[in-house]
Amino acid sequence: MLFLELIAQGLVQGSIYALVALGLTLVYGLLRILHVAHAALFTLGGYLGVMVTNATGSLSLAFVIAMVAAGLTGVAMYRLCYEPMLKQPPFVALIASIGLYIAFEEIFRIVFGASGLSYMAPPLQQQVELFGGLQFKQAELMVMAGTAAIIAVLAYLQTRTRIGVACQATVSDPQMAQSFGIKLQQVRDINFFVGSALAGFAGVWVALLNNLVEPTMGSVPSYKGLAIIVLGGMGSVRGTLMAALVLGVVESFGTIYLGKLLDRNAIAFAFLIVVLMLRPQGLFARS
Amino acid sequence: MLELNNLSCGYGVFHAVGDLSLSLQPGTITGLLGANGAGKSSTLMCIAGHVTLQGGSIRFDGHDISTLPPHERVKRGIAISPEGRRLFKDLTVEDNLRVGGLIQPASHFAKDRDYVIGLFPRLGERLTSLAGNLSGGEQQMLAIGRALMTRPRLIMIDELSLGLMPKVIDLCYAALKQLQADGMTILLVEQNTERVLSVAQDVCVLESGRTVWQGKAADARNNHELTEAYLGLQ
Amino acid sequence: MNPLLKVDGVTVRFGGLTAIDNVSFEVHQGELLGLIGPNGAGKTTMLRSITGVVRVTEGKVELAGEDINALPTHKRIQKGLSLSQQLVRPFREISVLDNVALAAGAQYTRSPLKALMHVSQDKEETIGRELLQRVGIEAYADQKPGIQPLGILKRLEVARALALNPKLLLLDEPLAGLNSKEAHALASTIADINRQGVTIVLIEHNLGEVMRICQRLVVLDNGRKIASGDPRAVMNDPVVRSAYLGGDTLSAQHAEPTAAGGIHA
Amino acid sequence: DLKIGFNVPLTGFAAADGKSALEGAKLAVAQANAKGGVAGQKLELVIYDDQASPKEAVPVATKLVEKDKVVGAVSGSYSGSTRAAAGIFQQGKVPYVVAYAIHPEITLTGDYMFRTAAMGEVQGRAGSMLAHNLGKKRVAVITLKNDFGQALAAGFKEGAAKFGLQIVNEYEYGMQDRQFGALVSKVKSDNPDIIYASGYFFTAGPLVSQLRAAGVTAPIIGQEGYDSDKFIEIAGAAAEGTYLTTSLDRDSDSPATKSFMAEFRKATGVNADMVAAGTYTATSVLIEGLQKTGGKGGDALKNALAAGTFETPIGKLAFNDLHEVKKDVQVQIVKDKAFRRHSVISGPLLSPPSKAK
Amino acid sequence: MCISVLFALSLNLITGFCGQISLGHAAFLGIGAYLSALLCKAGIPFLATLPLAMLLAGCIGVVVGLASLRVRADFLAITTMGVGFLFVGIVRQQDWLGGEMGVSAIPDSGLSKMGFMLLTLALCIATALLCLYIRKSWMGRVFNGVAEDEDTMRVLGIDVPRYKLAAFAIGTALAGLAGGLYAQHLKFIGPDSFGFVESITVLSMVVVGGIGSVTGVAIGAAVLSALPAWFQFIGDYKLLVYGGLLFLMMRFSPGGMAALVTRMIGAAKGGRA
Ligand SMILES: Nc1ncnc2c1ncn2[C@@H]1O[C@H](COP(=O)(O)OP(=O)(O)OP(=O)(O)O)[C@@H](O)[C@H]1O
Ligand SMILES: Nc1ncnc2c1ncn2[C@@H]1O[C@H](COP(=O)(O)OP(=O)(O)OP(=O)(O)O)[C@@H](O)[C@H]1O
Ligand SMILES: CC(C)C[C@H](N)C(=O)O
Ligand SMILES: [Mg+2]
Ligand SMILES: [Mg+2]
Repeated sequence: MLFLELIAQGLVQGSIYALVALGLTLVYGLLRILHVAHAALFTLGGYLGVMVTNATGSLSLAFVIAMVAAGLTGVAMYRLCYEPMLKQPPFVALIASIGLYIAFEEIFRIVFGASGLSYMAPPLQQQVELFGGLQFKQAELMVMAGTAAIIAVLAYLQTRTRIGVACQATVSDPQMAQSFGIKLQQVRDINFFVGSALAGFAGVWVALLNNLVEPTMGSVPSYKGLAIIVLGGMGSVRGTLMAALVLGVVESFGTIYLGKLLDRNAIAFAFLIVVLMLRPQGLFARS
Repeated sequence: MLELNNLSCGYGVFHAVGDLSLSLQPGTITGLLGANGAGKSSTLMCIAGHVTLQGGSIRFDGHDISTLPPHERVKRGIAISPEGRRLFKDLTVEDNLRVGGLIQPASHFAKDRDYVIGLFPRLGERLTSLAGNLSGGEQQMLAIGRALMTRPRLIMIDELSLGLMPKVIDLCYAALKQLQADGMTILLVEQNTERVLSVAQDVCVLESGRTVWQGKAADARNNHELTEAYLGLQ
Repeated sequence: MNPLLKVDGVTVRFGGLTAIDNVSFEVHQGELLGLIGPNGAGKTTMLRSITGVVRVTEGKVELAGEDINALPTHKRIQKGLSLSQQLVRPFREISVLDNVALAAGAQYTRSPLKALMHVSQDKEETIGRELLQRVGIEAYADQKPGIQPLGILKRLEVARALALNPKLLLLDEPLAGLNSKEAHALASTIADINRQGVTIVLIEHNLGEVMRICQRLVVLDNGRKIASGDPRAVMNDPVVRSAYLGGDTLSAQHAEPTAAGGIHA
Repeated sequence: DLKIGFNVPLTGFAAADGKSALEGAKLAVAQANAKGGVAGQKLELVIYDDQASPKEAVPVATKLVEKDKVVGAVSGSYSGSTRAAAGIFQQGKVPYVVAYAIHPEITLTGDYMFRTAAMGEVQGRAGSMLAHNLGKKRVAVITLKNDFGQALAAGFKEGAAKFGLQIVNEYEYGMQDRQFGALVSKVKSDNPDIIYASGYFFTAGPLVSQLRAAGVTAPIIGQEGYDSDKFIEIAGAAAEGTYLTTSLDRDSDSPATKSFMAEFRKATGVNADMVAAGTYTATSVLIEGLQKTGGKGGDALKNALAAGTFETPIGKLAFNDLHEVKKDVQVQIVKDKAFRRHSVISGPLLSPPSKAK
Repeated sequence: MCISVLFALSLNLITGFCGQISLGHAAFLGIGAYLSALLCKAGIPFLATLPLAMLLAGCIGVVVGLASLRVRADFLAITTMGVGFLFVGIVRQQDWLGGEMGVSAIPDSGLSKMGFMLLTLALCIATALLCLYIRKSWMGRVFNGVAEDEDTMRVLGIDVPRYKLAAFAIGTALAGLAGGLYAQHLKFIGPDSFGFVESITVLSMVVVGGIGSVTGVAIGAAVLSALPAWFQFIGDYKLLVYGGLLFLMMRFSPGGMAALVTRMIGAAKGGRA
C-alpha cells in the first residue's frame, strides 16, 4: 500500500519533471545548449496560471494563456539570446542562460513580490479514490494523464514522421538541412514554442498542486531538468519521459528511506552519477 | 539554365572567388577545375546559398536567385553533394535519404530510394546504419544519393571520386551520363581531371579565385599548357 | 626475424555487422605495403584496430613480436606506430606548424610531469617546418588549419604522423583530394620516406600510385582478405578485378537505370 | 546623525522575510525620530542587502563597521548570514542585536552580541510541551533541513524525552521542496497523534495543505517560521487548526503589542508578522540602549543593553549573561483564516543557555 | 576578492585549459575549507592546514577526475554538478562536520588582518603565475589539444586520461587552497556556502573573464565578486542587474572581458591609424 503510494507520488513528481525536462530536451537536441532559463518559463506559467484564474475564474483560460505566453517568451529567448550565440562554444550560451534566469527570477520578485502568489480558490483539489484505496488529488491524476498524452504525441512526431526527421537533420548539420528544403528558423521556432509552452503548462500544474508560485520556484527544475535530459540520453523524447518518471520514483523512495543519509538533491544526483558510471551515454540512449 | 554573372563570393572580408562568369546549358556536364584552394567548393556553396555572395548575380531558369535562402534554391531544383559529404551523422542511411526527399511528396520516397539503391547497392545493405559509421566511400555514395532524392534539375557534386574505389568511380560516371541523358544538368568539381575531361562538355578552370580558362572540354584536353600548369596532368 | 607487424586472425564486429572477418597478414621491416579493397571493405577499420581505436573482437595484433592487443591507443603510438587519418582532424585553434610541432614533442608529452617541466618548442618547430616542406605545404605553416582546403589538410595529417618519428607509419588515403600531379609528388615522398627506413602501410584508391610505389598488396573485400602478394599478380587476379576494378562490362551493367526509371520527373 | 547598521535579505530566497524585517526596523527608527531622536540627533538606518548568504554578509558587516562607523547594528536576517556577520561586529566592538536568527553560536561569538528572540532549542522544547499539554503521545517529526529546522528538532526531542512523548518517525526535507507526496504518504501510514513540522511559510503552506489533502487529520504544530499571513493564504482551509509556537501574540493586551500592531498596519497597510515584530523589537531595544548612553556606542552601549529591561511588542525582555532573553513562548492557532491566541507556555523549560551552564 | 580570483583560476585550469567543464567546483572549495577549519579547531596552525587542504582536495579531485574519464562534454558537466550536490548532501548530514550548523568560531590564523590579506594576495599571484607557466609549457599545449579533440590526441600518442587527471588534480588542489583561505576569511562555513550557486558563480567568473585567459579570468573574478557590493546602491535591482550583465556580456562579447579588452585596444589602435 505504502509502496504503491510512494510509486504513485513519484510518478506525479516525475510527470512535472518530464514536462519541464522535455523543453530542455528539445532545445538541447536542437542546439546543444543547456537552457537553464527554461525554468523561468515554468515560473512564468505558474504566475500567469494563478493570476488569470484569480482574475477570470477560468482555469482553462489560464492554461491557454500560460502556455501561449510561455511559448512566445521561449521563442523570443531563442531569437534574442541563443540565435546569435550558436557559433560560440556551448558554455557561452550556458552562462548567458544563467544570467537570463537570474534576471527573470528577479523580475518576478520585483513585479509580483517576494512572497509569491496563491489561488484564491484553488481548483481541482477534490480527492479521488482509486482502486486499492489510493488517494489522489484530482490535479495529481490529471497531471499524470496529461503528461502521458502529450509525450506520446511528441515521441510519435519525433521518431515516426518527416517533421521529426527534419528536426533531427537540423541538429546534425543545420546548414545542410537548409539545403534540403528545411527552414531552420521555422524548425527552431516551433521547437522552442512547444518546449516552452510545455514548461508553462507544468508551471500551472505545480501552482495547482502547491497553491503557491514564487519567484524561485524554477530553481529546482532548472538543474533537475538537466540531470533528467542526461539520464534520458540527451535529445530523445521517450528517454526524457522515462528518465523523469524514474527519477521521480527514485526520489520518492529515496527521501523516505535514505533521507537520513542524503538530502533529496543528493539522492537524485547520486543516482545520476551511478547510472552514468555504468552507462556513460545515459539510461535510455540509443547505443 | 544556370548563369553566374561576375560572381564574387567569400568569407567576411576574404574573397575566395572573384568575377566568375559561367553559363550552364541544360542537360550538359560542366567541370569546374583547379588546384587546392582555387575556390571551387566556395563557388558551389555560394550557388547553394551558403557562402556570401559579394558581387554579381546568380540566375537560374532566367530568374535571379541571388537573394533566395538555401531552402528555396533546392526547391527550384538545385541540389548539392558538398565537400566533406556533410551527412546527417546521427541519422540512419535511410533517414538521410528521407531528408533528401523532404521537398518531394512522401509518396515518391520509396521509389526514389530504390532508385538510389539501384545506383549504389552498397547503400541498400546499410540502410539502418548510422551515416556517421559508414566507410569513407559509402558516405560519398550516400551524399550523392541524398542529393538525387530531391529530384534536382541541376546537381552539383563536389569531389565526386574522393575516396571512391575505381569500380564505384566508373559506376558514378556511368550514372552521370545516364542522368545527363535523362536531361539533368550537372556541375562537377573534381581533382581527377582526366575523368572530368572525358565526360564534360564544358570546362572552367579556376586559380586563386580567378577564372584562368573557360571553354569546351575537348579544347582543354588539347591545351597542353593548360593541363600542365593548372590541371596537374602529366 | 619477426615481422614488424603481425595481424593474426583479426575479426571486428560492430553490433551485428562483421567489418573484418578473420584477417591475417604480416608487415615486414622496411616494407611499403598497400592495403586496398572496395569501399566499406574494412580497411580503415583494420588500421583502427591496429592503433587500438577499435577493439578487436577476436584475434590479435603483434608489434615486433609483442602482443599489443591490450594496450590503449597512446601506448601503441608510443611504441612506434603512427596514423594519418582518412577524415582529417587538425587542431583548428593552433597553426599548421604548431599542429606538427605538437606531435614532434612526443618525448615531452609522454608524461604530464615532463610536459610541465619543458617550455621551449623551437626544436620541434624546426622539425615541423622540415616535415611541412617535405609534404609540400610549408607555405601554409603559419596559417590556421580551419579554413584550409582538404588537399592541404591531408598533407598536414601526413606530416603530423611523420612527426611522431614512427617505426611503422599507417596512412589512410593520403592522396585523396590531391590532383594527379600533387598525388604523384606526395606518393614519391612516401616512397622516399619508406626508403629511409620507415615501414609503411598505405590505404589508397589511387591505383596508379599504389602500383607505382607499393612493394606488396593485401586486398580486403567485405571484411575478408581475398588476395595478397606482388602488386601486378594481385591486380591480375580475377577475384580482385571483379570486386574492385570492375571492368567496363560490370559498371555499365550497374549503371543501367533501374526499372523504376529516372529519378527526375 | 547616529547611524544604525542593518543587514537584511532583500533579494534571494529570503527576500519575503527581508521585506517584513525592513518594515519593522524602519518603523522603529521612524518612531524614535518622531520623538526627537537620541540625544538630539536623528537616527539613520544604514541598510545593506546580505541575501541571507554568509558570503555577502561579511563584506556588508565590514562596511558597516569600517566605512559607515555605525554605533550599533541590527540583524534582520537569517542565521547563516547573521552568524558570519557576528564575528566582524564583535571584532569592531559594535553591539549587534539579532532579531530572529536562532542559531546558538551567534551569542557565543562574544559579548557584543544580543538576541531578542527565543533560540531554536527553546522553541523546540516549547513545542514538545505543547504536544504534551494537548495530551498527545505519538509524534511524527518533520524537519526542515537547515540550521533553523535542526535546532528546533533538537529542542523538541530534548523536551519529548522529558514528557515521555513517543517519536514514531522523523523526516527531513530541503528548503526548496514544495512537493511532499512521498513524505505525506509515509506520515499517513505512521498514523501519528500529532505532527511537529518545522518550516517557513513557503514550505509549511504546501506541506500542511498536502498533509490534509491526503487525509491526515492529526493536529500539526508549527513554529515562528509559519508566522505569516501568507501561510494561511497558501494552505487555505487546510491551515485551520494548525498550532504554532512563536514570539508574537497578536491578541495580547499589552499596550506595546497593541500599538505596534496598529502602527505597523498604518505604516505599511499589512498586518505585522513575527519577523516584522521581532525586527522592530530588536531595533527598538538598540535605540533604547542608545537613549541610555546618550548616543554613545561601543562598551557603554553594550553595558546599557546588558543591564536594561525592555518593554516590547513581543513581551518584556532582559538579557542573561549570554545575552539571550528569557521569555514566554506564545502558542497561536489558526482559526477562521487568522492567527489567534491559543495558550502561553512558560516555565523553567524555556530558560535559554547561559554562560554559567 | 583574491580568494575568488584564486578559485576562478583553479577552475580555469580544468575548464579553460583542458576543456573539462565542471559545474561542481565549489565542492572542492568546500573540501579545502572544511579540512582547514576542522584542523584549525583541532589546534593545528592555519598555515600548516593549507597544504593539507590542497592535498585532500586534490586527491578527491583525482577521484572525480577518474569519473570524468567515463563521460564527456555535457555529460561531464552534469556529472560534476552531481558531485557538487552530493558533497553538500553529505556534509549536511555529518554531525562531525557541523551538519546544517556548519563550523563556526574558526580560530584565528595568528596573522594580522593585513598579514592575511598579503598572504592571500601572494598566493593568488603565485597561482596566476603558475597558470601562465603551465599555459606556456608543453602541458599547456597538450591541454589545449585535449580540449579540442581528445581522440586525435590519443592518435598522437598522448595519454589523455593522465593529462585530464593532472588537470583535475592541480585545479582541485588549488580550489582546496582557496577553500582554506575562505574558511579563515569568513571564520564560519556551512554546507550552503559550497552549493550549486557557488559553482555556477565561479564558472561565470571564468567565462565572463574569458575562458582560458589567465588575466581575463583574474579580472573577471575580481569584478564579479565585487559587483554585488558596488551595486548596493541600486538595492532591490542588484541581482537583476547582475543577471542582466551576465547575459549581455555573453550576448555581445562571448569571448568575455579578455576579448572585450582586446577588441577595444584594437579599436583604439584602429582609430589612431
Ligand atoms: N569558411 C571559410 N572561411 C574563410 N576562408 C575560407 C573558408 N572556406 C574556404 N576558405 C578559403 O577560400 C579559398 C577557396 O577555398 P575552396 O574550398 O573553395 O577551394 P577548392 O577549390 O574547393 O579547394 P579543394 O580542391 O582543396 O577543395 C581557400 O583559400 C580557403 O582557404
Ligand atoms: N563504428 C562503426 N559502427 C558500425 N559500423 C561501422 C563502424 N565503423 C565502420 N563500420 C562499417 O564497417 C565497414 C568497414 O568500414 P571501413 O571504414 O573500415 O571501410 P573502408 O575499407 O575503409 O572503406 P573506404 O574505402 O570506403 O574508406 C563499413 O561497412 C562501415 O559502415
Ligand atoms: C524567518 C525565521 C523563521 C528565520 C529563522 N529563525 C532562521 O534563523 O533561519
Ligand atoms: Mg573544395
Ligand atoms: Mg576508409
